[in-house]
Amino acid sequence: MSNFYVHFPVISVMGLFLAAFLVEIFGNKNKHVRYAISLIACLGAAAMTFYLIVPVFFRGEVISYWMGGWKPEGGYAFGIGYEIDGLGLFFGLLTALTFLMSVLFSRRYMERDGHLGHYYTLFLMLAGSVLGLVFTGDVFNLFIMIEIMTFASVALTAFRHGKHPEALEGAFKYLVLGSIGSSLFLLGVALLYLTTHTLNMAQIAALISSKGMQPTTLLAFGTMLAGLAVKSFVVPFHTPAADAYATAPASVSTLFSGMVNKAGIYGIIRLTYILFRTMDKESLMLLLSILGALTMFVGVTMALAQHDFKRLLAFHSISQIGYVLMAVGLGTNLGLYGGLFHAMNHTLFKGLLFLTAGAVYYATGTTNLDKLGGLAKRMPRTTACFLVGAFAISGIPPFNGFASKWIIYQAAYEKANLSGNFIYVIITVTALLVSVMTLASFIKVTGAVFFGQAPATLEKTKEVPFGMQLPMFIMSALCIACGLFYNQTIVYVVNPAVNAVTNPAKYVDTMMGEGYAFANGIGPQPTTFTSVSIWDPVFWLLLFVIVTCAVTLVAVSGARERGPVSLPEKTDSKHATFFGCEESLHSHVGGSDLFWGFKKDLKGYFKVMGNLHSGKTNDYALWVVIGVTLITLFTFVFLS
Amino acid sequence: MPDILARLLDVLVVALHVLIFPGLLFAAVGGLLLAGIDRKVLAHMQRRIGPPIVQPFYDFFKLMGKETIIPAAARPGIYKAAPIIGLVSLSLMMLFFPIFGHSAAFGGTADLIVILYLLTIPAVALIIGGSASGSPFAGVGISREMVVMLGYELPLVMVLLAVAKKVGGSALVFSLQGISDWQLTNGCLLFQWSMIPAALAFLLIIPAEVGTQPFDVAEAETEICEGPLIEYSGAPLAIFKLNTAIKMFVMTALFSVLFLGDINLGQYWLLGGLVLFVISAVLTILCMTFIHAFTARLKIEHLFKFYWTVVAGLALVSLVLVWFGL
Amino acid sequence: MFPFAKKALSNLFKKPHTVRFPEVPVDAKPAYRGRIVYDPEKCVNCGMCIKVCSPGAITRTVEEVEGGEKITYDINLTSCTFCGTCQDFCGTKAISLSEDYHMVAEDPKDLIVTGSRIKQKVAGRVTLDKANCVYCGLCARNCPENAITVDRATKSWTINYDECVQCGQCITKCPKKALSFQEPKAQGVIMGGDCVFCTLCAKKCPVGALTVDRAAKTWEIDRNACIRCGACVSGCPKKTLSMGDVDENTPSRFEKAAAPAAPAAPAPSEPVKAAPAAPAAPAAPVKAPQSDSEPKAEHLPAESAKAPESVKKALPALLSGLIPQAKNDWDTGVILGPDCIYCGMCMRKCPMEAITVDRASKSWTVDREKCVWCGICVANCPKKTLRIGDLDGKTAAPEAAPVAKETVPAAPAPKAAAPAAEAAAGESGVQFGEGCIFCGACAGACPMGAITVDGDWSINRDACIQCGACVSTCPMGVLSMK
Amino acid sequence: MFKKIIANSMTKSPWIYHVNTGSCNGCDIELVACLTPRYDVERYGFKLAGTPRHADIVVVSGPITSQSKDRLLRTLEQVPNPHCVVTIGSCPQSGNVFKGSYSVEAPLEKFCEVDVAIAGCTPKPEAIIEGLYKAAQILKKKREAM
Amino acid sequence: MILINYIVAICLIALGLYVMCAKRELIKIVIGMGIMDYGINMLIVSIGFHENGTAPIYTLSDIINGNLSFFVDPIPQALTLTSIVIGACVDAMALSLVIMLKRRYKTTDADEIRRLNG
Repeated sequence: MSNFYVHFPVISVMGLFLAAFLVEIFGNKNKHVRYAISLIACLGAAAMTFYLIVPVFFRGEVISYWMGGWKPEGGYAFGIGYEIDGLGLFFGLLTALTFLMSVLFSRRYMERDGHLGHYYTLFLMLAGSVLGLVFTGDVFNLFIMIEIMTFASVALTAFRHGKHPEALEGAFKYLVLGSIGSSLFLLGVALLYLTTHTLNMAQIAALISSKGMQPTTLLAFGTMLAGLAVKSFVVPFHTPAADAYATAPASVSTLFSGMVNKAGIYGIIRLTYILFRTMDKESLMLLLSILGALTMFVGVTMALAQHDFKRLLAFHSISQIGYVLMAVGLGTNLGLYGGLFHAMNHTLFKGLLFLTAGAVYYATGTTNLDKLGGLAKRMPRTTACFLVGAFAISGIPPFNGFASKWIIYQAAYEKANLSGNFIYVIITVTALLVSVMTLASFIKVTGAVFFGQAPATLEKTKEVPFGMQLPMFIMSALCIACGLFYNQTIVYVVNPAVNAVTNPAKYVDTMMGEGYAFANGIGPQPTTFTSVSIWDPVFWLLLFVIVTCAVTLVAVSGARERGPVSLPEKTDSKHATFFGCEESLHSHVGGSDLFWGFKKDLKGYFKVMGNLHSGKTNDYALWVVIGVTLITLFTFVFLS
Repeated sequence: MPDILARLLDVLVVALHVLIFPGLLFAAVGGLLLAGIDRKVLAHMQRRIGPPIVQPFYDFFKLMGKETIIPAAARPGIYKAAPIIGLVSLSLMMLFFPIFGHSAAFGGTADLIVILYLLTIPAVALIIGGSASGSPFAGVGISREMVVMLGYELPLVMVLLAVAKKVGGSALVFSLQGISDWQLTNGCLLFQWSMIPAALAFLLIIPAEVGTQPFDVAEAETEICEGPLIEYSGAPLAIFKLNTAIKMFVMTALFSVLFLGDINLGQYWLLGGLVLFVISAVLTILCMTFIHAFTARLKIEHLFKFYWTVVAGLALVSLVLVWFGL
Repeated sequence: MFPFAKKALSNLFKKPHTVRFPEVPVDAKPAYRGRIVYDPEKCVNCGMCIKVCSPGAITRTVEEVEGGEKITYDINLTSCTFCGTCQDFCGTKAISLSEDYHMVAEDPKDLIVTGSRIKQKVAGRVTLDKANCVYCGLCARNCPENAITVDRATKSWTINYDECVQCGQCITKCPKKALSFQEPKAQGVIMGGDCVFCTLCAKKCPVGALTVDRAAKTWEIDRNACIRCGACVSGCPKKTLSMGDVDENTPSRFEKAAAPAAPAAPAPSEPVKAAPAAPAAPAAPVKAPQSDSEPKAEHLPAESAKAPESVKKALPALLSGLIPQAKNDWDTGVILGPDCIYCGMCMRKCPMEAITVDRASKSWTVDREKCVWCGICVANCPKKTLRIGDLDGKTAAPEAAPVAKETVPAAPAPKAAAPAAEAAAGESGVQFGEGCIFCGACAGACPMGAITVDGDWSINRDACIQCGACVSTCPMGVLSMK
Repeated sequence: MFKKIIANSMTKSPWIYHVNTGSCNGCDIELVACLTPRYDVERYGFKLAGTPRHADIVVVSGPITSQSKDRLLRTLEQVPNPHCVVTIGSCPQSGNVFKGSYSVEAPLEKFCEVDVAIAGCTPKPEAIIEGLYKAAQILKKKREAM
Repeated sequence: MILINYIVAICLIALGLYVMCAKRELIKIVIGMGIMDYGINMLIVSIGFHENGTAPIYTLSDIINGNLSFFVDPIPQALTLTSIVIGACVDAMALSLVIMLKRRYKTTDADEIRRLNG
């Protein structure tokens, strides 16, 4: 059996769902049983997904799988098909990595909660649904996976409602807005079915290509795009994300930012590049880029105003999704490279950051920036991991965030140059500025949580157990590795995905038979990754050389001649912090007090944004309705 | 075997670049001298004699000889590593500058953006080191440093984009070598009238980047006891001071490369280039000193407003002009 | 902003303002108050500088060396305010402030300006020759210690030797050369002449230097044994002993040969006339010197010590006529009035145990031999019936007893009525009112021990003699007599 | 070589940290006067530092009031070695006119070693410059002894 | 007939959205979600509808005889069924959340359930 791996996608998805039920049945009593089931399911699914790298990435195959062997008959696909191309597997890998890390983290992180059987059930359902979402080749199946995903996400968000009643609120908002999004997607599916009479994505792509865009198709595109935008929390729809991410357990927040977010992005890419192939339209590029730029700006400025660790991270998630959307929306190869690479990096560093937030919560019981401080001495490993994540998300070389952001800037400016549209220049400037603001915001977290003086309540804080450190270490290592060897990462991981996106013909042909795509007017347009690189790894090697040399220089000059180093043996006034007043009057500069001048100058803006994020479900629903209407109208007016 | 030898030679040459010529040593000496010139000229503008030009060297060596006290609230590792991270990124930055006809040690297609990011690292190092020391003054200092960074980053990005557009035309040039080459044939960018606002904006950015007078809110020693540096002493402090000096050098070098360009000097490239570079660097630093001499420290909110209105406005004017082909 | 910019640019081409100080020495401006210079040779050790120095930067140490005292002045520049007051006040210009401002030292001891000289010992104390004094007051004005007080109006000159530093300024400044150093006189007890030979002084003397013979009416002091403690002076009931300067002329023996009553009259009045410096006198008498010259400004004790000698000769004849001779030798004594209740308080208080009171027989007797008419019994008599007066033959002795006895029957009468009164409207005698704090003072005062205070106040009416001692003792005024 | 350079640099760039322990501000003004263009101690590398951690010379003025004593001692401990303590004016040496007050703790020698004492009330800027210069030489000696 | 179906479906969707935006009562918001779902379900069913179509059920003889009449598209019906089930699940979930919210917040007024804001 040479191609036994064609069953892997289905097995991994079904295995996760099956494990979900098994946990519910057998795992409610014994914690070892339920964790074993969960871990085995996750490991198995992840292993199978990772195995697919070999055929899909290395050999360039597209795997198709028909449920029950219902192959297309007479050019019409009746059955439900699974199809894994480079794009699907790319997001599948991110998903697998995320839930693997999260399940490792959950073991110790969730140990203090009750009802863990339900937790792992929902967890596995969420993992399975996202994996199914990216592997499926059927548009209605996609909808169902979205619904399961929403369902599981909402339940997981509200999981800690006992300790945090706000979790219920966040879950409810998420549910209401999410259901609007999925309903819209369903509406789009229905309309699509009306014109094409099929649900298979490959066939839909081919038929739309051959029939051209009709008004119904356009409407379907608009609603589906809006629905997926709601799912990926693009700006007018971002409000539930902040609430849900902030209130869910950190392991679940990791899942949200690592795969639930990405599922929406995956949907948008699939929709625009393959299903409708509308990315050649300048207006759509503008729409997506502007949406992306808006998302990243609003996200980062809102993050600056936050004083809860996880809520701040949630807004950063939104902001980084803006980067991805903006880059993907540029419609250029470089943009795709940047966007997909950044999506991957975002999964890594934002997952890492949420894990550190979880570790901080585990150790201290709070995520309020004003109550935290001075954890660096007490949780050194968590601090190190957090710093890696913070530097990565801020785009500091040599971490991975820098590489992807740099490609995005280049893509944006190149796009501006090519199109001659000044809006892209503004977008580029925004992107660069947002990067600095991200840095600023993480400096705030660094200063407020890990450095500074520890409040008296946190004196006895201890480092989290190794079971929680391990996923953080893995994520940190990946962050650094992807930054140092970003060239290889792009070539071996991102490039196949980009090739898949830009080569829909292969996707269609694999599913519907050779020549089907060409017959319907989808030509092959494969691309390769070219001329992006400026640095090769030798350069980074050099950096290490310099670091070593600099350190050596300092050490050599200091061996005898340099002044002595006085380490604090114990607390005495020589090593005490210098301040001009009494100890009782001394205060730690809290998270809310940072960026005072910035906030003062932009207080009008922050006031408006604060009022817009009112927390009322009705307001948020209104935002969604307005956003959806605008997107639909825009597509209808400008794409026809 | 010869392959390995050649590789080894490459590494040696690179190490030479990194440590001696455009890298660490050159930048350190140049930066400290520039800082000395700055202090001397400033003193004369205030009608006093001022320190000797080599004063920053004395300061550096003295600090190296002092005891290093690591405060109890700090993590020794981060506390000691922070200045070195800044130093490394700064000396790395020097490798990108094509200095007096000597082509850049590392050229690339988009090194401007790399420089943009590398420029933030010393500030980040300062912030990390400062917040590691756990002082409330440092907390205020890093908050201000961050706002200053937010302030100047927007105009800086716009200036760089304008330069790239001006030089590249339809094909963007984000490489310093390319900008330098363009100026060889087309004359200095400073004399392109559409670039004058950008040059002005850049000149106003330098003091904030280096942290001198009207924009030294982050390290206001009379107000918040040197902000992030408050707990630093001895060798780490010396390296931070060195970082400031090198940053001065890097910023002036960047200005010279971006706006003052290069002149084809034929066979006298080495000497003539050196003279040109020194003249342009000193001129740039004089502008900075001049601003320093007659201004008082701004408040942080005024500073931010200034950068996002006046300086960003200047840069935007230039960007728009360039965009419309002027 | 632009004017500043212009200034900055133009400054660049101007010469710096800077004073190149360490290379080019800079002198202080004239009249700069810098390092203090002290010339010990000019110094007269008057201490004026120490007195005027507000931060107390100047200290003086005096060492005994051969041939005099080594006087060292330390002017601590690290404590100095450089106000220059010492310079201004120094009469001899021994201290002056230079224009040297280089007062920098690694060791703060380098910043102490020191100077010393050896001063020859001066014998004696400043003494005034009153004959020459014109009371100009120059000495007082020049005294660094303000030890001299001169009042021109009353022509008084006093000196406080505690303050005097023997600087000699007054002597050099005196225009009439009336001042000089003189050896002081020794101190001792001086008898005033009002002695009644009660022997209290002898009893009080801790060293037994006094001898009093009541019989022979002699008082004698052993000056060698006397330690000048003053116990006798404070114990003298007649306040006739005092401390003062003594020399070999001062008598150490006193006899009753002189009329004892005589000094009483002239002694207080004479100094007032002779020495108008009365206001200064109370403070001065103990140590005031006795000058050899005429003590025009002398003090009361000195005068009174002198007085007996003159009176001794002049007054006996006069007085012998005035005082009738009693059958014993005594012409003065305690006289009992009619109100005696024989409480015995006088007996208990009498220092000489001269009085005997017998309640049972209602007799009051005084031994005139023992009585010194000190008056203590008079002061303590609750009925105020005793007095001190001249004795004539009748009042001389226990003859008073019958009078007292006569009064006795008066007492039983109310005493007999007491039970009835107690039953009806409260007993007569001591009445207990509101406000008692039960301090127990009345119990202590009662000569009969009739009152008991023990959380409650009770009186034994049978024992009470209604003397009223408790009433006068009561601090709260709650007791009354009825 | 480094050792020599560092030791020489000690005299060339002493940074001053100024502590006012209840001074009348006379000495403080004169110290600031040293930094003005007229005296310009920056010629010799003197510079006012903002925190004791950067300081080489701690300049104390004022009579060490009991309120400021603990703060002064804490500050002095935080100065990295080698460092010098210089007193300006009479107050920290003796308490001057405040001597004997219930709230004055002078002299400073009770609490720490004083390297250079500058007398005067207040000293002339020239005297302060002399004193600081002397302190810089002591700094070098201390560094060589390290 | 079909047109009316579409109009009603669109009206239901619009009504559902309106209820979600305008009504502050949480239960009503959940009802709005339901109404929107029903509108979409109606649309899907209408898509598959053909006038005079029969049910897509054939016996073997029908196929052999070629007696294949015009039938209604069965797939939208299957979709509708699935969608209804999912909608019911979501509504149940939402209602359970409302119950918990009522228990913890003591209100079901959306204006007062806004602890997460800004």
